[in-house]
Amino acid sequence: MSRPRLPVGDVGHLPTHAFHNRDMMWWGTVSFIAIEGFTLVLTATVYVYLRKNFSTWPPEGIARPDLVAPSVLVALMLASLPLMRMIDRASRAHDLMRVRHLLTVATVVSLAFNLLRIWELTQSLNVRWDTNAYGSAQWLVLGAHGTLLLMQYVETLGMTLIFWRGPVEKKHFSDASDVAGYWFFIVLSWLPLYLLCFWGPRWF
Amino acid sequence: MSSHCADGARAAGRRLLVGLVLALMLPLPACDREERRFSEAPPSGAPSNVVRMSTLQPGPAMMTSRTSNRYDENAYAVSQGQRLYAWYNCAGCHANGGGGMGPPLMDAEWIYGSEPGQIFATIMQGRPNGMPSWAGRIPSSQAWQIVAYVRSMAALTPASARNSRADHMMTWPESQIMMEPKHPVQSFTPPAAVQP
Amino acid sequence: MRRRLSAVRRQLSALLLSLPACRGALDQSVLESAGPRARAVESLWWFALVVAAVVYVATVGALAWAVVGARRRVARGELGPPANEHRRMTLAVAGGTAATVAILFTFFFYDLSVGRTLRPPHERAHTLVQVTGHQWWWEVEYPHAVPSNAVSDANELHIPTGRPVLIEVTSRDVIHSLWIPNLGGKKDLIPRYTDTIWFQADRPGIYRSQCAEFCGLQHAKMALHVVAHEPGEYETWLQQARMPARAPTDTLAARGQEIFLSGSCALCHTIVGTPAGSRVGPDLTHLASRRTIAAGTLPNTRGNLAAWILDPQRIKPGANMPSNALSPADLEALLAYLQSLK
Amino acid sequence: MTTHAPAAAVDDPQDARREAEELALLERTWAPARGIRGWLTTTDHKAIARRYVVTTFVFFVLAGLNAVLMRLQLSRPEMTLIGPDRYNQLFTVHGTAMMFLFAVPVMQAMAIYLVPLMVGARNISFPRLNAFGYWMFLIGGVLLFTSLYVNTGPDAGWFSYVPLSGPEYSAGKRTDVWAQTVTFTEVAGLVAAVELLVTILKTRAPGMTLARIPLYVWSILVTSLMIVFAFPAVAMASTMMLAMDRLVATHFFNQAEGGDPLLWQHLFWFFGHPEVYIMFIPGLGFVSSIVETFSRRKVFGYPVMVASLLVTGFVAFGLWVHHMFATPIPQLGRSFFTAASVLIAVPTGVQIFCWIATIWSGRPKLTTAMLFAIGFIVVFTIGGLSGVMIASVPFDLQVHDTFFIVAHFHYVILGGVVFPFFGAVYLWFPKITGRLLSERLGRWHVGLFFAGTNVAFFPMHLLGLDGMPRRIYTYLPETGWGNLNLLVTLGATIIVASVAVFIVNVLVSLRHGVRAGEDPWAAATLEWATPSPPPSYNFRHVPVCESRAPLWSEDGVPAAALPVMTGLDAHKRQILVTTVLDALPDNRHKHPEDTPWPFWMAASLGVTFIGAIFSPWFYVWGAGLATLAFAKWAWPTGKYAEDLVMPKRGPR
Repeated sequence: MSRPRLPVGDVGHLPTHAFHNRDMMWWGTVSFIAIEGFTLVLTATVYVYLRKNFSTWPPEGIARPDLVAPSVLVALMLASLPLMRMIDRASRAHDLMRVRHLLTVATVVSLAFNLLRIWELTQSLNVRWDTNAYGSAQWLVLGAHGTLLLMQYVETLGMTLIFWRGPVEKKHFSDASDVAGYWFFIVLSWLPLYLLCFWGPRWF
Repeated sequence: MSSHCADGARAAGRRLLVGLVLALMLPLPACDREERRFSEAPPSGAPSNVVRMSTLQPGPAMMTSRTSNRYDENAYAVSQGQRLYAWYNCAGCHANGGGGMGPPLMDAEWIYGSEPGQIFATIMQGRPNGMPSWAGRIPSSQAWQIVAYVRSMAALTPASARNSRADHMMTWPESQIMMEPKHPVQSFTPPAAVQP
Repeated sequence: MRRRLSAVRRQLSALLLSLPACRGALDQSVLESAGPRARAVESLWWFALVVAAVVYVATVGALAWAVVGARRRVARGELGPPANEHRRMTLAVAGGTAATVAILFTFFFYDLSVGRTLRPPHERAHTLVQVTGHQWWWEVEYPHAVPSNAVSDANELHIPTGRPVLIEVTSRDVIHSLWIPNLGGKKDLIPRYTDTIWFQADRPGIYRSQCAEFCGLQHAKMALHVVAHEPGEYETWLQQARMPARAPTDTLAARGQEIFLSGSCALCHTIVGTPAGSRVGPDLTHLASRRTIAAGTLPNTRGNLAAWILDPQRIKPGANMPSNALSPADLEALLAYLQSLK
Repeated sequence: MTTHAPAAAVDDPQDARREAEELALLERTWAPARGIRGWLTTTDHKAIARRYVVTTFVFFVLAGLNAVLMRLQLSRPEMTLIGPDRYNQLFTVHGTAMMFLFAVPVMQAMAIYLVPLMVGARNISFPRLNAFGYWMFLIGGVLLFTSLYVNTGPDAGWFSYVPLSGPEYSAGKRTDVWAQTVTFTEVAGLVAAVELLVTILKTRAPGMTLARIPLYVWSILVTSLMIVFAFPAVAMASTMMLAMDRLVATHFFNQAEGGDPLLWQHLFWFFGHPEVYIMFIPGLGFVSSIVETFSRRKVFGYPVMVASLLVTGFVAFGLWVHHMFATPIPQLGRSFFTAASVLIAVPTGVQIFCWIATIWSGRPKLTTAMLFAIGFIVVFTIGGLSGVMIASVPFDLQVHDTFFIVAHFHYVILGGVVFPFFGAVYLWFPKITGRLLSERLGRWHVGLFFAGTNVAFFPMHLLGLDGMPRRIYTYLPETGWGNLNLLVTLGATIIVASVAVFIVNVLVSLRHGVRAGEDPWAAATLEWATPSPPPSYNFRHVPVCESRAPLWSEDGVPAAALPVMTGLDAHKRQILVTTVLDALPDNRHKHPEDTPWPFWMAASLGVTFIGAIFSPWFYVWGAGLATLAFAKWAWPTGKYAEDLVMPKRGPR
């Protein structure tokens, strides 16, 4: 049994790409942000939960984490946000050269994020993951967010290479705009975690 | 289908097959590691009773007796050894490997030798300056489990059969600290009963 | 209403228990409560069961009625929906939902009232016992202001009837769970956490309990027998339990004691009154007075004890007691000694 | 869109040649390559879903065989068929496989097949991610069962409580296998949830507003949202905490250094409880589809049904502590969790009432699928009622961790997952294969399965009340549990027989089943508006949805014609993206080509996570490998480039 089809419209005139919530990829990115963001919330919950097993935080005999590198990282992150606004605008203007150059800068900045994160883990925390639960909690939060930093680097690098080597289609501009959106998530999600991991040991 | 495609398919098939075979072989070494032998005779081979205090020896070179301990590769035996190590209060003198009244067991220095047979002999016969003889006290199968655990502390047994840590406070041998903390780490005591 | 409910309960209980396997030789059942705590839960259970049965019959009945009715309608050749269908369906669904909510609220408040009766008796007079879980046996201690009067026992929990017993629980290794079905309640034994549970036995008896949280290889053979005595009898038992072990009276038992102390036994077990004082395995001071060995696995007979000492791994594979290669003469002597430990 | 233009129907005979040409073109554009290369590279949601369903079913059978072995060991007291070491592995793998390798994935696999068709899309939203998810799942499942067969099966129970599963008390690599199996399956589950979510939100047929989404698709939407928030908890707890405790000596669960074993329980059950609803909410969706199709009318109370799904999905996150009533947690909290656990019965009850009302006012046909749906109500209600009972703290403390609980959750899972799944197979098998399953064998299947389920699991209630704890490998004869256990074992064999009948039915019907045609049941939803099995491009034209039952003109009456929209380029892979709320056509998304790189990506992550059982360095090497695979995956090939801004640069 096959019923006749009755054409009621034509979609041939519709564009082949769109930005933000009109774009399918954007929804995928948002879904992954929900997953990753919730994972970060959970790491912070674990951190606070383990805190209650200690009378002092950090426990006696362990120095508080250093603030210099982490604060530099946060400052750099905040400073990078205007860059992301620019990438988003240039993408929506389909400005190939501008997106290409801004992405190149972003790749370098993202690399700096990752180097600073490695510095934080090895030099600023003053504790190993296997020293005690305090150390494990610190490494958990920084490690989970660090994994995202690494993914962000790979993503930004890849997008930059595409914009240099081609082929670039119009839809890649919405991908570049998604890179910028994801970047906002990485930076904004780090702010509370930064306060938790580096100021927390001073405040509670 | 063009021959090119068929070739590609064959190549992909071969790759898949090789991968599959490798994947199937991967767990094979698991057999020894995961076996749980609850009652059996201890590892074969007479323990070397001779403790050589000097490297000089008369005559042609003598074979050193090397007793292998199949418990070394058996995760269950190592973990039972760990349990017995605590129960028989080995930690009373050796701490959790870091040493105290007795010598540390986590490092590479062995006064009476690090071969399984030698450690077995050390446990069973006792040694001067405090190490008691446990012969007749500890059944030999348990002694072999302790041997496996003691050797695992010094990283002399396969890593895959060792556990990462026990549920007690940490002890650190100098050599295993990969990253020096800037400040000395002190132990921490959790509240005895966390909640009513 | 109450009486009718209890009559229903009795009949249902008889029905359930008449099923072939519901009656074991052991007292280990939620449905044979022997104390106030278990009784409160048991009545909650019967209430819930009756309500659930009614709800279930109503639901499945409605389903059957719907199927049969609709098929009859179709068979009669009525192609359209029933008259007033929308209003009737709305009413039915709304009514069903309202009934569900009402029933659930009733259940919830009944549950809360039962929950209140389970408050621990900290202020009231009670007996305090400490239970510690081990892989795979129970350490039971009766603390006393005078330390030498404290009693340590294993795999048997002696309690007086008619007064609440407060149990402090913890574990030495992994998580276990204490659950005495006939007396009610369950509490996880978590290492380094101390928690309490209480119950009360109304009648003397032996209630069996088994570890209720998976704890490794021998989780299945980790039973605890709760022995409820009349209060006077309990005091007698306690006095007896406080005594150190009897010195061996004959040469065979004396030889057995020597074997015990010089061999591997003393490395793990305590016998008060002898140099054996290790707390790794169960305290054996009054081993011969216990009903079972190996944590409720075997009746405490001479033959079972011999089998257990020689090859525990055959009886309880993975247990932490090692095999002991004893000569027949030595075994004879050791058994004589152990069996003298009343 | 509501008024049809008086255009000529496309199916006029004079257009037959044009139609054939267009179909051939579409086929060329969308069909996967042939042979093993096609097998590795395809991104067709139907091809992937088919193998996904078959794979999950194989794991179901293997895990079921574990259960049969366990039942043989328990059939008599003090049996010595299987020792404790083996038994612990069997029940742990049984539980882990049924939860992580069957119940959730089979529902997602069915959804991967059905959702794009039901919303009228050409493919799933992220097809490469979809392929990747399947391979991850496959690696995880093969890892678990291979480990079991070489005596490395996890043995700490499917919820792996620390400290038993920690480094000190779980020697060897068994628990690490468990943790990484969870990693693989959670990654697979999460990516499937994302694809389905975006498919439902962005690629619905024009006109399929929120109020016209089929109930089954709603159930998948709710489930996918729940997965997004539930799975991270267990993925983090197992991969980043338990595995790390065991691998690099972190102290999350080591109390001597400030860790806490209760933390594991909180994290696990924060996932584990919603997991129950994640499993059976798609089952509720299946039942809605079956009841609608075979009662010949739309399900009564659509808004209430949708609201019930949403409420269930939301409240499900407030119940996890009722798995922990026996632990030291504050008294007050328990009442809250009791209240939530009791309340969640309401939305499920409402749905059952609505189905009964639907059947009552419809013209029910008792096909095998319908019998499974009825069986679902009859069996699942028992699980639901015992679920309300154990929401009570005092009662739960009497039966927690006993066979009463085992009975309860098997009633819920077999009732809520397996019954609807089998029903769904009978409903959609003709769509998937083009042939109908045998109704005669189907009756045997449903009858035996119903009998087996009740004979196997009802006596367990009594065993639990009689004091039998779960997870014991043997019991003493004096306990008197022997006869009921024998009965349970008998029930298990009946279930085996029914599953055997089902397998025979599938194998026979694949060859000799009655040909189905496009719409054998005269059903209501869009998947029936395309040939069976559907072509690689799903629909020749984008269907337009004008009501909740787009293929019915009124309840149970097939519509005369199907409105469609033309204009997607047949030369290119394009799918129509619509707006989230009203499903208005918005843009034509460029759909990716087939590629083997998701497979290689999964393979490199397979090396990473399996290697990480032994050494943390595999995370470093594996990340490198995975990055390379991902680069190849994401790199544009320039094939079918759309609106090219800059061509590919030649070699310099």
